[in-house]
Amino acid sequence: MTLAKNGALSLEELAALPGMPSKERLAQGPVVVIECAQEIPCNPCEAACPNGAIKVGEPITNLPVLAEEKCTGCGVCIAACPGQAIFVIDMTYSEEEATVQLPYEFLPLPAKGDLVDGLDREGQKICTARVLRVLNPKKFDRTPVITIAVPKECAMAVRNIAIRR
Amino acid sequence: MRETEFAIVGAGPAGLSAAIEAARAGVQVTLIDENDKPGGQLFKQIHKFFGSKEHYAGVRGIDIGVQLLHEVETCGVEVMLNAVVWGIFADHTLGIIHDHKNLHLKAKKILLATGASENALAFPGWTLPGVMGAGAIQTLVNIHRVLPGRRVLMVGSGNVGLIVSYQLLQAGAEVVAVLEAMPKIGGYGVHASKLRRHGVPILTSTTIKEARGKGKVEEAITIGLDEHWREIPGTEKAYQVDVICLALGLTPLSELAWMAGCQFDYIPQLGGHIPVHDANMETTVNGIYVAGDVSGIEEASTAMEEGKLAGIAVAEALGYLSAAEAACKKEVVLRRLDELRSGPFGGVRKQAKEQLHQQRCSQ
Amino acid sequence: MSPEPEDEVIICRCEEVSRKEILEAIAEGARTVNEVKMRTRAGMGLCQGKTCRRLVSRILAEQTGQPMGEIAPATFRPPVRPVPIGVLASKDDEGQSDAS
Amino acid sequence: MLPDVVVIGGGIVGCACAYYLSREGVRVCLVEKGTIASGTSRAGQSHIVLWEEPDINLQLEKASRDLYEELSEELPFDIEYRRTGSMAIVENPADWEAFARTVRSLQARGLNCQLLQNDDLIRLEPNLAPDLAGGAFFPEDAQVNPILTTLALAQAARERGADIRLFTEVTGIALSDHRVAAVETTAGRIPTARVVDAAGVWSAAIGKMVGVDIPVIPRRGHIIVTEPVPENLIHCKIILAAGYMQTLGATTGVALSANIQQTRSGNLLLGSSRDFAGFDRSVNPAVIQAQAARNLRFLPALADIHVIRTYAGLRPYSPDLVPIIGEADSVKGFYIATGHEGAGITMGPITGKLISEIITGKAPTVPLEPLSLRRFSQRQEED
Amino acid sequence: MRVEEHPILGEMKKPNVVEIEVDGEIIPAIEGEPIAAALLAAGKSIFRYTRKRNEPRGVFCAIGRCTDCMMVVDGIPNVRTCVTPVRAGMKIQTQHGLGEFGGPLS
Repeated sequence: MTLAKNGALSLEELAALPGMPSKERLAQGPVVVIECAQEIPCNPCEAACPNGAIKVGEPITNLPVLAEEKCTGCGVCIAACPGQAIFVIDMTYSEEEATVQLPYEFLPLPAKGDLVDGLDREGQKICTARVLRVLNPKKFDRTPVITIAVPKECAMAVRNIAIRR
Repeated sequence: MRETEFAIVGAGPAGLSAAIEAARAGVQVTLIDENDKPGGQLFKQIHKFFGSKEHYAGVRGIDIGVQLLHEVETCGVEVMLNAVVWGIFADHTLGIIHDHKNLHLKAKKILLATGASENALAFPGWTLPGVMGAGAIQTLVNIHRVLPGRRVLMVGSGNVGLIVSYQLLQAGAEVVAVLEAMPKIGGYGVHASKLRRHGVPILTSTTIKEARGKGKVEEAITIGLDEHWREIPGTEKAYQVDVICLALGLTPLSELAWMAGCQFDYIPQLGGHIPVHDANMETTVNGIYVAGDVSGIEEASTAMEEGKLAGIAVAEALGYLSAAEAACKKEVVLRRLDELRSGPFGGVRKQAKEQLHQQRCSQ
Repeated sequence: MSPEPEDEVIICRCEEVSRKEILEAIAEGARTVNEVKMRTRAGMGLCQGKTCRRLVSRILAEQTGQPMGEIAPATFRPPVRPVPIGVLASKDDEGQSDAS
Repeated sequence: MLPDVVVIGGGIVGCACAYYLSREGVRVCLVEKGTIASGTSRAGQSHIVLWEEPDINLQLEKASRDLYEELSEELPFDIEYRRTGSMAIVENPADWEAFARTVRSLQARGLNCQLLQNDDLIRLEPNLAPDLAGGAFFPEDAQVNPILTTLALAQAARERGADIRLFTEVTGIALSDHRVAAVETTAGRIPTARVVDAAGVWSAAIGKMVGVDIPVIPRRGHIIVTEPVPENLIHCKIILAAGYMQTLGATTGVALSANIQQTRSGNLLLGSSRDFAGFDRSVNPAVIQAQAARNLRFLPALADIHVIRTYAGLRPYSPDLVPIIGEADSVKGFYIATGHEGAGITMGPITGKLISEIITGKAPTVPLEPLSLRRFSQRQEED
Repeated sequence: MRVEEHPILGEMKKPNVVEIEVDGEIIPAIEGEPIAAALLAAGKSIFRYTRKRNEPRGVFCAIGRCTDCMMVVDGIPNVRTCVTPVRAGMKIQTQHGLGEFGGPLS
């Protein structure tokens, strides 16, 4: 499965992206994962980062490059990305769990403490996730950012949630 | 006969941008739109735009619309709404149906910013109620807030098909699949990924074969295609749906440009027959300009820049900007257009546009 | 509803012209969108060909081997939207009509 | 094989010539710079009416209408011919007496028609404006689809061996000793001894190529087409304001008249305007506005009906409103069939028949002298 | 079906609900919305039957271009319902073929 063929990035495609943090950086604490794989004219992520950790430069079709040492995992870039391609992963959250911050423009919004399904890049349920935080300030402009806790092995796979009815 | 300096047909992103640019320079502008609200397709675009800050990146289309309307109001543009331009006639005269009256407006310069219409695909059952254009769905759901069905099959995976599918999910519908006849997804990967994460299958090398139902769509039959776009017997699949949405690309809505006698060139990368125009957006008919989708199918962000170019060019032609002032303003816009037209998606359009400009210059 | 044979598919939704009728017009020698229109009425309905004109061009291209770019679209006539005669006949209060 | 005759023009007149000639076994080549019926023949209305003065026109119309009866049977596809009758209506009481006199004179010449007082008129057509002075009904008039007729004539000619060449423009005509020798076209030279100039509004330009002065100029006419409407809007499918006749003679400004026709597909064709604007075929919105208003005056029920297209066409105007049919005196083999103005559809078949009779040496159905080109030079001499 | 709540557009503003008559049945509609939107919201999908094949048609383009959604509105046939705003008390009929004129012609 590839992005062009069915809409989901394969692991190989992901590994090749300049917006992917290294294993080492992931092990150190919260950091962004930029799943932006095509040269489209777009750079709000660069402008959004307060630490200069994302660089697009000229031309603006360049893929965003992550300067992982500068990234604090603040997550401001998540809602700023029109493609909803940016996530923040914290592998150091606990012994068993990692956290994933993701954009979620749907109703109803989950509440802190809810148990939801963790979905992968193809919408398959792969784990149960616990909602830790729901951020929806005005500056996110109706792109709420949800933080969930998931089993560590799922952190690089969970990219969406489904509310349980 | 009424008169104005600059008549703009269509108050979408291109028309609004041109109006603002020209009016700020001092031009008397009349902006005409057939809808009861200006903004064109912007008010259906509830997603955040790409681009850079100068292109309103990260801002939702609806909010860009509000912003442009505000600017138009503050810079003294005359806006005629519910006004259908029914024809373009000799001496830059427009026939306009407005307020149940037929009036004639003569303008020194005219900008046609009439946008595009959706392409169709004829298959058995495509006339059944429930088969609709993607733009139709977007209008109904995002503007009128009515869902025409619960289960939708999307035909076409260009950006429109992908975005509308996502917006259908946001409005509470189920999208059973997105079909794409080509072996590759047509639109941006990020749009496709947003859908995939919600479990929507995107089926490449697959097309719609038939719509079935009694009185309205109840079932859609799809079929796989080989590398020569031939149907592969035995690959038919049935989906129970109540809406089949067609997102098969756009064609410039160029009737007025044809009527005005503009020369056209066939450029498939830009959506078909395109009025030949120069870097000022002026067509082969003196004083008639085009901008936005009518001058080649692109995006709202490029449409806004093209509108600005036309606005500047008209202000210059009417003597409101000196050549130097205009050149300076155009340079900024052209640089931004260049940015939008780079990369694997935009580069093709850049080449096509350059081909058109050269043609205009060689005449 | 049973499947329609492919050629019974409607091409012009307004005038209900089928693909078969368009193929017949081409077989009788029609080579332009205008000729197909004159023979079959495809594009002569209320929408004035807004939906079918491209489909007709495509069928012409596929049947005659002409490239799409060489198939001239049908002639475009005002009004671009249907207008009631009473409205078309009305005069602008502010401007003076200059007929006659 | 070389053609016996080259017909220039693929409108109704040219196609009728090709049809009647090929029916007589004459080898015809028809050249057309566009496609069949792409000029005047597609830009008019649908009537075949028999009340145009002077007398020679009435004769042509009568003969042509009879030919239509045959053509509707013998042509390869339906030309939507039907005998609908036509109606002339008079707006003002002041014009009634003069109109009644004209109708009585037509009756005296054997034309089947009847006068209608206001109440008769409204009984027949309840949707007409109630205040009209009256009118007349002509039961033998008919209607046809001009485009389909032209296409069918071309098709029938082709089936009888005619060679029809589209997108072929005539660039010159070669003479040899004051006789036609060949036709030069954008697609090559066609040697022939006979040419028929059926080029309508362009017939004068063709005449010029051989030094023949044909006094035909284009006269513009606008048409408004509505959406299809139910049959009960108007019962008689051709309703013309009696003022139509006066507009024919107008030489300045825009002459307007109401002319309402419903075609077989249900659409209304609303005429008519006449003005001289050279070869400009563009629509004048002010004329459309006035024309719509003029028709609305007679049929107020039109108000809510939608217009779906408008267009302007050029009609080949001859100064005395009589067509020019016959061989030129100064160039042997150069035949003229033009100048029908708004009666091309009505008179197309008889024109084709006459040309075929002239070329094959048969006795003409209608006397030819009043149709000759020579009548214009004679008139000048008389002046 | 109305989209009452929406993650981007928010909650629907309190609409001015009026009544319109559709084939004799009274349905609620929002003043100013296109007739077509009101009918779809009420679950009506067939707007007319065609003249030649008598086939059902509904909304296709929704922006006044294709003319598929035509109905008889207050006695006038061929009204594009997708661009004609609702007014209280409108009488709307499914159009059959060319439709019937409800005015002076009937």
